[in-house]
Amino acid sequence: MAELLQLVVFGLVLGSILTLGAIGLSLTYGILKFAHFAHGDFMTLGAYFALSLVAMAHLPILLSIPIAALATILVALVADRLIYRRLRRTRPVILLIASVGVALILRSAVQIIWGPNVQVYSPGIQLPYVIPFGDGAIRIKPDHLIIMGGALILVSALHVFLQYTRVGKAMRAMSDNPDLARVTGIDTEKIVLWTWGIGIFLAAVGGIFAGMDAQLHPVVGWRLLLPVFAAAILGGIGRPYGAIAGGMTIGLAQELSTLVIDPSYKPAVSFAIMVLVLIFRPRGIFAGRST
Amino acid sequence: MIKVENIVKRFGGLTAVDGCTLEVPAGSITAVIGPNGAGKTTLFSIIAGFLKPNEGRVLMDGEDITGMSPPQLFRKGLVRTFQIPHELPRMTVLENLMLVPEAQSGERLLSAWLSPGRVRREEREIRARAEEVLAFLSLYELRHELAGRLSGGQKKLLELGRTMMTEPRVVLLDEPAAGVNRTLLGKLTAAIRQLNEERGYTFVVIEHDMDMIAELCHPVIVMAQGKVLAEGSMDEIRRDPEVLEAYLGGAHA
Amino acid sequence: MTGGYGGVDILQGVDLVVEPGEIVVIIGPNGAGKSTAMKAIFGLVHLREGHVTFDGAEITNLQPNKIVERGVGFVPQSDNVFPSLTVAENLDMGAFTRRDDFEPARQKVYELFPILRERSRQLAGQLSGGQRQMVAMGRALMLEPKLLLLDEPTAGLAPAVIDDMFASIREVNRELGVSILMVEQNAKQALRMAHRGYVLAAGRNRYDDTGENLLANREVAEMFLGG
Amino acid sequence: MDALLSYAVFFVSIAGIYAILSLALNVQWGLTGLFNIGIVAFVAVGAYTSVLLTVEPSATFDGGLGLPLPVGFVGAMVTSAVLAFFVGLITLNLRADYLAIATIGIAEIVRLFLKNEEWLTNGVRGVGGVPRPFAELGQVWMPVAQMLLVLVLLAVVFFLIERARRAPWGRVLRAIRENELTVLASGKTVKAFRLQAFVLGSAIMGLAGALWAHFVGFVSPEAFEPLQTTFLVWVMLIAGGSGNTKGAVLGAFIIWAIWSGSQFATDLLPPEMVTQAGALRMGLIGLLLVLVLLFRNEGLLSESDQRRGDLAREAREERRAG
Repeated sequence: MAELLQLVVFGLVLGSILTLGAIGLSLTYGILKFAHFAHGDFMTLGAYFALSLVAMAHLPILLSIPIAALATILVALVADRLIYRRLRRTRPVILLIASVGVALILRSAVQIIWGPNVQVYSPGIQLPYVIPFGDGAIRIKPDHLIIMGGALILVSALHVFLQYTRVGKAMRAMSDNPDLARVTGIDTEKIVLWTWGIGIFLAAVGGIFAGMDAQLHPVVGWRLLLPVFAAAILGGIGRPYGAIAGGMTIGLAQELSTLVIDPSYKPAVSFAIMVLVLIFRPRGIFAGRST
Repeated sequence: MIKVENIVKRFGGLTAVDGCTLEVPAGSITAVIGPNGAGKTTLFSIIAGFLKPNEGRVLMDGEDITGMSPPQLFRKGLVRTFQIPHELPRMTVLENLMLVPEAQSGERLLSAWLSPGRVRREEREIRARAEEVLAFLSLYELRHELAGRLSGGQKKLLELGRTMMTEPRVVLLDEPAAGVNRTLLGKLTAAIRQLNEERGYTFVVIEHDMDMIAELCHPVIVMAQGKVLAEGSMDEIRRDPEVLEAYLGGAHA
Repeated sequence: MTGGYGGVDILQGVDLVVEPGEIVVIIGPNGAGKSTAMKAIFGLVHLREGHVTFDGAEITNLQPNKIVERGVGFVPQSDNVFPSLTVAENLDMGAFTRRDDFEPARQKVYELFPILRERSRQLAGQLSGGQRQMVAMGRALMLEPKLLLLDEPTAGLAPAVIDDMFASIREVNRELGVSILMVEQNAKQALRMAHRGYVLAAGRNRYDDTGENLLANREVAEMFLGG
Repeated sequence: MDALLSYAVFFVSIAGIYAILSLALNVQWGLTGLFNIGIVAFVAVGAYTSVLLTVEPSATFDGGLGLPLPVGFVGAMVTSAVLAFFVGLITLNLRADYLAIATIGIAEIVRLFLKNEEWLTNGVRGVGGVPRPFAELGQVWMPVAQMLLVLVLLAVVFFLIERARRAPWGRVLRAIRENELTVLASGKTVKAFRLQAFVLGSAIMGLAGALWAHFVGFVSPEAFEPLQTTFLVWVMLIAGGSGNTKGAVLGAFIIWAIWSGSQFATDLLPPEMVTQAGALRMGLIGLLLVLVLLFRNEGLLSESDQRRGDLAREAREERRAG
């Protein structure tokens, strides 16, 4: 029983990270109408920006998170200005290929600047809280609490933003129907910038959390891209709320799967779920009602 | 020939076709008219297999063809055109037509690789047929032009040409005359009549050009609000007060 | 106005005038270019020749959001609400460019369409066709436009709802003083309420006259059925 | 043999294998618009299939049947084709981005499989002693013969794809890319054609994998980097001109020249930078991809150029016949 709960904890931690990635992916997909394959590498970039702040500027990690995420947004806006915006009038699939190019450039830059080796935010081992449970015990590291709590705060903040602010509502409107948004007088270019800002902010935080959960390496985000996509698809891509449910489901499924299958195939679980969704509910399990 | 029984099609909350029943006699040129939003194009898409109805059946020669895929129906001799021309813009006019004939051996990879001679012979025949069709439609001079460069009216003719590349039994024409100028229109009408009389194609035509319908079609079926409102010759239809009301939208006022 | 899509001139020299406070209806057989004319005014169809002026200023081929800012609202024929937004949020979107307090505008819309107040927290995607049409019109009214363009506001609605819709349009015109230019299939009802009407056919003006005169004109009626 | 010459032989062999891959992707993306970014999966499956069929039996793992080389090559194509068939069956009627992400997933699963199923693949240790074609010719002539083998296979693949492209088969594929509904209304089963293109392309990728494995003589899961396999091939096809068969080959040779040239350049870096060389080259690939899309998205030889050529030739034939 304790073992199961321990896996649930791990699953929720992973789910938090995936959720942050999947929300951004879903937002950019809904509003810019293309699958942003560089999303994982923006997660990586955010994680490494935070590393510099922690290791070189000796900032505490919690303070580094927002600064690193803002820096990542800047990079994304530059990529948008130089590359994506010029291709927005072409077919979405061209944007997709371009985003693969951006992904490679980012990963290359990360590796050149920070080196190819595995790194950590803080050396030494964090002592976990041990909660006795039944015949065993559940171990939770302080970082795990930060990750889950942080994700919860961000998701709530996003909810407030989307539900109650002018720009948030306009984002949902544009995701519903970009042509109507234009006719209504919404400044669509401005909404695009906001979309990048929010999507990449969440991605960067997700990347930092991934680095806190385990280690940093230049493909940390790329490796997360598949489960992040799976989460977004599961939730019905283009629907940020679905992405939350999708992220948690994939996170839990991946960790719990180790009870029945060889742990080395853990990454395949998200793929298997995604394939099942694509076959049976291509619009997503949590897509809910739509028109 | 074609029997539509009690077809219902809903899109979300909107009922586009609402219990439509009609019959297309073999060898006829049947018109389906009605105000915008009457459900004509939706009905066409259902007959041609592009949409599945929520209720009802479509019969062709007594056989239930509801829910069959467009390629299956094509093989049974039922073809359709689109209201907005669906040409292949970056392919030539000739290629647009040469695509159509079924069971081309060159469409199978193995034959394409192993029996190029046979493929070439077939291609020559198909090309000759396509050129004949283009000559018939007065598009021959444009055969090497990219289809995307044609005028709206010429694209309409190309749509019709597509149906002539097989030996169809029923052709569904969705607004063949819209956007076609007077000269081309005369040609189009003549072409439809000739195909009907000489080759025995049955036509079902959605059209708003009442003169063309009066000249060409019998019977005329009027749809409104997803149902059949009236049926008869164009003269009878014109005299039907209900039909006029439907067009002017006063029926319920 | 002359113009259309992809090089095909659907409009071939159409002239339309809407005076302040008027309801003007465009009717005509299908394919006459009515909707295209409407879209051309709103900058959604590129005009090759001709001009659109509003309050004396040239707005030909301007971006839609610039035209909205000048006080022209547009209600497209279909897909005209944001289905995953609530009714209230749909109305907010109409006021996106407004920085001032638009609560009075919202109250006016609710007075006009009381059902929207009741349903204000419901998702627009769950509304009936008639209610959606009200949301769409309400959204366009949030900017308190001087001119409202309506593209077949009664298309696909049930007969009883159509009557309500026409009543609402008249009220918008009378109570709020908004000029209205609409394309309409239900020619009779629309003409009965309109100050003036235009009949288009094949991308050209065929008749223009007061609504009553057009109603009385046999030729107009017959045009729809040819012959 | 002169070092330069032997490098040239090596260069042509590898570039030739990439050209085969680029042609394969051209069938999928260039002709049909199928977005496969899991090329590495089909290459790896082909490579491993051929290796396991042909290496001598070993004590450490069950693979290794010691069959003749041609059996390995055919086996490689069949396994990759079967894999592609199932992937295609699931994803081909969905949107392009779903196929893209599904192919990434397949690549990931193939990697995990090769790494973990030690009984079959010897795991991360890889499989050595892979039989090399023409080994009996000796150190001097073997590479030349291998190069010729690559070139002959490249020519065969080129010929087959070119013939299929010009045949009605290719016409249906282009038509599907232009407007699926028209093709449906013309009575063609769109999905079957997509599946054929996907399976054919993947089978050729499997063949290229087998060629590569027997050329190098060693396979391991780490040898199949998505970067070098998948993305390099993408850049080759896009730069060369997707949809244009000649462009696919030209792109492969040019990009391979840049890629291997960049190795010379990074070799000149000071030693402390050497570990970063791979990263620099990855950035280069990304940059090339983006630049081509921004400034020459038709590629060096565009599809429309080739179509114009086809039409001119048809017109000549027409004149000769008439």
